[in-house]
Amino acid sequence: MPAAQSAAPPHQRQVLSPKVASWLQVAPMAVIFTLMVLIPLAIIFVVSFLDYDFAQVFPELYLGSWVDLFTSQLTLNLYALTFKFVAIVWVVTFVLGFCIAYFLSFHVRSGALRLLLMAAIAIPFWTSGPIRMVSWVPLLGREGLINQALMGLHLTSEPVTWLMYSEFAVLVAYINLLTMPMVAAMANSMAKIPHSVIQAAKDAGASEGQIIRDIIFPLIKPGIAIGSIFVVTAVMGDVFIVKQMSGSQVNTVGMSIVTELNAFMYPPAAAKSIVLLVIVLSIVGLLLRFADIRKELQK
Amino acid sequence: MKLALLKTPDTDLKVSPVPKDTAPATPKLKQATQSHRFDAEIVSVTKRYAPLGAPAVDNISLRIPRNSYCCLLGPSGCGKSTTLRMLAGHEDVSEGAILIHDREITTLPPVERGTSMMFQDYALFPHLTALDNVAFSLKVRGVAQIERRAKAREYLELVQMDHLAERLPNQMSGGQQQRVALARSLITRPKVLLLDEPLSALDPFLRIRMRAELKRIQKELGISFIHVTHSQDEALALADLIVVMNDAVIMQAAPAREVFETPTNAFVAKFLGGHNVIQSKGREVSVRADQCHLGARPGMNSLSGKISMIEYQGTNVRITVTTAENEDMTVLMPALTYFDHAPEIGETAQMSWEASDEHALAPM
Amino acid sequence: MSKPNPRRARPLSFYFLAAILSAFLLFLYAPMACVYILSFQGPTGGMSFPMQGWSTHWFQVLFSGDGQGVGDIGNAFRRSIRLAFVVAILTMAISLSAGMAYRRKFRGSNFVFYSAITSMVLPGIFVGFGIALMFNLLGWRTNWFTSGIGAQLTWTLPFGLLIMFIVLGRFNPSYEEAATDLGASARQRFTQVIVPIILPGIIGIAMAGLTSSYEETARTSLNIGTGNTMPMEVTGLLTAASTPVLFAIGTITTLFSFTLVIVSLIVMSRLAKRRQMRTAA
Amino acid sequence: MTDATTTPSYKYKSASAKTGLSRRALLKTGAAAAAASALPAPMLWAQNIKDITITHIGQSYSTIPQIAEKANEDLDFEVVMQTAPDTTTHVNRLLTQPDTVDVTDMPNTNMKYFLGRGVLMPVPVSAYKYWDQTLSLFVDGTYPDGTAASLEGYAPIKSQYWKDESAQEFSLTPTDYLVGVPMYYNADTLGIRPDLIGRPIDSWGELLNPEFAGKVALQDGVSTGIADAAMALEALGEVTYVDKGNMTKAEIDATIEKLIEYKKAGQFRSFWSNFDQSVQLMASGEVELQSMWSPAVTEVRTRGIECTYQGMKEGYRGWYIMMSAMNHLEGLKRDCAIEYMNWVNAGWAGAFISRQGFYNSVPDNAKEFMTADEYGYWYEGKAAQGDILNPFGKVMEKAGATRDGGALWDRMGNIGIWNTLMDEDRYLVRQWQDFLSA
Repeated sequence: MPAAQSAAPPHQRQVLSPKVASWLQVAPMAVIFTLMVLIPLAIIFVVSFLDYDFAQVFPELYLGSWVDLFTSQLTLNLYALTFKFVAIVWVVTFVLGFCIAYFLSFHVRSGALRLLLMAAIAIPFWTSGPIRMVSWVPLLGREGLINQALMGLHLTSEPVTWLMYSEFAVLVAYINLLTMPMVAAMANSMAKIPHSVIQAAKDAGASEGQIIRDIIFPLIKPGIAIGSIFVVTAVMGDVFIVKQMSGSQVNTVGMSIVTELNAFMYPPAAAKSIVLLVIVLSIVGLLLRFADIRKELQK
Repeated sequence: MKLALLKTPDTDLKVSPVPKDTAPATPKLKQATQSHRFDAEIVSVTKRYAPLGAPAVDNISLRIPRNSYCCLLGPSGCGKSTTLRMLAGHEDVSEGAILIHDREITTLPPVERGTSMMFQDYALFPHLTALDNVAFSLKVRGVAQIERRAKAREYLELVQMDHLAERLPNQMSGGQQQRVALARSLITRPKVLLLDEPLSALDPFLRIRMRAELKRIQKELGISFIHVTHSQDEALALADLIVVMNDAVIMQAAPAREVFETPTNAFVAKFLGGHNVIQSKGREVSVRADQCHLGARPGMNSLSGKISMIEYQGTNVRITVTTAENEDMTVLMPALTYFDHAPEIGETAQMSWEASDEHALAPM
Repeated sequence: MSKPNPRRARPLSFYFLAAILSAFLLFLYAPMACVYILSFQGPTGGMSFPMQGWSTHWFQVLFSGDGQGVGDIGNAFRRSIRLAFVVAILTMAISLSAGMAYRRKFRGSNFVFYSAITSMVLPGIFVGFGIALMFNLLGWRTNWFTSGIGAQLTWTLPFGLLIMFIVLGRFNPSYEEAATDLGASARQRFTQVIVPIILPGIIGIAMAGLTSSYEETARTSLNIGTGNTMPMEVTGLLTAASTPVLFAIGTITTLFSFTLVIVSLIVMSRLAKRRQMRTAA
Repeated sequence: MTDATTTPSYKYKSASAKTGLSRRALLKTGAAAAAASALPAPMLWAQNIKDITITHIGQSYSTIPQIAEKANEDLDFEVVMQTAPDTTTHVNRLLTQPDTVDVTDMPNTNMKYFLGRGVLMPVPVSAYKYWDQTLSLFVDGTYPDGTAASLEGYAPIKSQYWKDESAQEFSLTPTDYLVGVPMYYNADTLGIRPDLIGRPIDSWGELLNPEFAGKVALQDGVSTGIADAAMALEALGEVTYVDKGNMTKAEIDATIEKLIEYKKAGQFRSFWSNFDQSVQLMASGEVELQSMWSPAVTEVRTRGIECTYQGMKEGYRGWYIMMSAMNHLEGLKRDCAIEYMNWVNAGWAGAFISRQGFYNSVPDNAKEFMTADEYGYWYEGKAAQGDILNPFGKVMEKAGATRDGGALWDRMGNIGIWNTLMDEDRYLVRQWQDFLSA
């Protein structure tokens, strides 16, 4: 293992060829993913073509799950809503995340303050999910703080009900949760930009906007890609937030899969999962085309 | 304060011919044209990082005449880089004023100062090619692509980098990156170019080539360069005006020869090297090492000590004499003279010099 | 880096962005603050405002288990912590190793990377169900330290790998080159140069592993064997109980995570300080 | 803890039970018994049984540390309890990891998932001691007055008996093999906030009254949600059903179509999926009426918020939890599992669960462990003489209170629909998603 532990330049004596070293290093992860993800995935794939009833799957070819998936209005509705969530959440977390990361990296001058603010942004991320979810009702509910405030200020006479148990509420919770990974990924990329580069651009007469567009944005592409992967996969794979915040009243792809799994209807859930997986992997593939985060590591 | 007066530059200098396929008219890169007294002037400038802390730069004043190559020389922490950064506008001035071409620019943002800074780490934009790096400042001013690229190519030619115009920074060597950085600084047509230890990252061979190049370009453009360095060789080789700094103040600012021959105080004498600082008749004097001799000579001042080191340097031999007070004195003698006597390490020896070669130093 | 300066005014964008950050922090902490405040709800109070007096009643209930069915919180907590620590350490080691591999090009790198993304995207219940089914087909018995840890790793490792990418992306290879020039062996380069430099990142991975293991239910619940983890117990509890005890649990968990974060921050800054002192010496 | 004061001191193990079991154990563990024949039999039994652990996975109302503690006190083998976080995990666990579980309690509606799976053990009627004392509702599907109970939905009798020992099919008529031992059950209805509504509510139809648009909640989950909705739609006469607890495809289509209309009109505030959510929705004023569980209503009331739980004219929605043993059990362990199931209905645990607001299937046994006042309040619809405490000692109702809906048979005798898992579940789940997406 020691010889395998790090990348060695070619002139260094090597017990293992770099390729073998890489394989050994990645082996534990590969084994776990193969055993715990890919084999179950293969089972899921097979199951999607089988007939089913009452928590049972029969070893008979049944294409109904796939036919329904590719022909029904439901699929369109599910993906329309899911992509709507992904798009809105991505745009908002991107803009918000960029503003915050940019502010922390280039406007906050004290390193200690920057660290403190980063920690402040990261810490709620470590609070238990279910508890964070129940905490929205006292805030956004019919008798929640915001409604009390609105009515106290006589801005409304009736409580505003779309704050909670609505698509709006779902979006609020997503943005609340997923801005932090965007900030972290982008701030990390920004930290790699030497200050002299920004100074040089300023000296050249670039405005703040020009520096952002022409210098910072191209240089933080890998951070944008990683942050986007986090956000897109989290929203597309989520069932928990959408269920809690909509009061189970909206149906996304993930919700639909879970509804079927809760009814022990594995084949249609399997078919939906596979399509979802293919779509997410394609999006990630596109994001990596935009900025290959792995290439950054290879010198 | 002494001011170095330098001859004003000769007439316009034509740049090396531009390849036929770029700009139709051969441009003139000569940049300093208007009449003014000084390219840069620092008036009683003080820099404090903490309101009540010790100043990093303490009430310094300096005038840099037109078209000069000025080196800020000193040990690390002496305030030379801070001074440069204040000139560039990267650091704020706590007290005092800065003028460029006789115009006060103390609080102006970098881009409006008429200065341009070349960074120690070059600070090239890693995602842009050499050409686009150089063209950047034109781009942000909204110059059309064809025009700005043509212009950028001229400047790449000036630094002899036009053949690598399409390379990204990480595909270039350190020396090449530096030339691109230089071109990028120059394309803004600065009145004063600021260089922060520009040669420190280069190997000795490249360093010497590059320093000739810098001098050539400075003369060609007819603007002032202000160059921060801690290497006295570099300063002596390049500078029209050497500014020696220590402990936040200027020790001496004068033409290279004057600094070398008549250092104002012991620090300057020691820092520049090639001088012995001696207590002679109750005062502190400096004597150039090459004006010292080995062995007592009548009519000359002398001191005695032990030879502690002998260095052969080709043309010259450098002999260190350690006095009873444990101070090292240096005698620099032509190799031929040395081999006549060939004294050895450990021998007791006398070092002597003409009283007329003594140069009185100001107390520090 | 520019220093504070009384004369040069902050650009307008500074105030604009500072306002955005403040608004965001308010948005981030408002629901959390509700949890913390409501956990001190009086004994007759409910899960929403207004407060019916202030008390530590719900914490007492949580700790003593008196007067309320609060399930088996104590044991569930111990189980979760044990599992979380093992998973955190494994996540850290496996992600570190895999991250090092990605510093070279190798065949199969895409395979592992997309497996990680797959693992992240697949619905948790499905992964959990698939693992349970596989164990069943193979005749293995589910257990917290086999299927339980395995199932949790499918959740923590993708994050570990992505964080490693971030961490190593920032690592300046010249440090390693310098070490090589100085004659360090591969092992020495790894232990003496790379690990100390990326240590904060590695601790970050362990922290992420710890917390996401502690939180995970979808994959874990079918594969943990006998004995619920904390979130399973809380979910089970919610089918029978509804009291500010839940908020008390929230406050306690937050305190626990805060402590972890702060302790690891202190450890990191100590390490940094020690390194500074060493370099200064 | 109130148990000490409210329950008579009781030692469960009668001498007869002990020897009875030890004799069986001796017969079954032939070789070992022969080898140890020199020792007195009860010693051997006690020795062997000490190492046995029975793992009980179940609902959060029955897998409570206090019950486990008492079971371990009373029984010589060890009982370990685990609360299933949700039905999905529970059923999947039993199906994919049956040998990690020994006994389990779950809603009878789940039983369909176990048909033909060979996972559950047929419990011989002879092995269960309290079958004679069990309510006829479970024994033969009749009320005490001899009339047949409602069969709409998944009535208890529909999965109470296995046809034969092979445990492959259910029987509607009594046989010698139980699918499980009846445990607890209740009649649910609409919980309402009288302070916000201000008029009597007596029909499930009010759930869909536009007057309450945006102020009602349905139960989340396909089969529970549809049952509430069907009660309401039938009450309003908008859809007619042959059996609303087991709809045809056409009935499902009609139901979903109506529900989509109501959803689009903003009738539903939220769907609740657990106790906590139902309480929070009600207590925080999000919802004014919704189908609820009895303890959830009590919980709302203990917050000082008015909440009533009266029966509707269309009847209650009934549900039923039974306890089954797993088929992998053998020998002594099988006996212990049966012994444990007997213990659960011997009274102490029944009383414990009753104090949470549910009925036990052998009320006579539970009665022994409850005070007359408690039993009067929970089972007989009488006004409480003193404060009524929950099993953890917290005051649930003040003296003078009566249970909403009255006595056991006032409530259980008027079931409009049982919780259900329809034959057309597959079709329903598919259509339900269109409803959620609408």
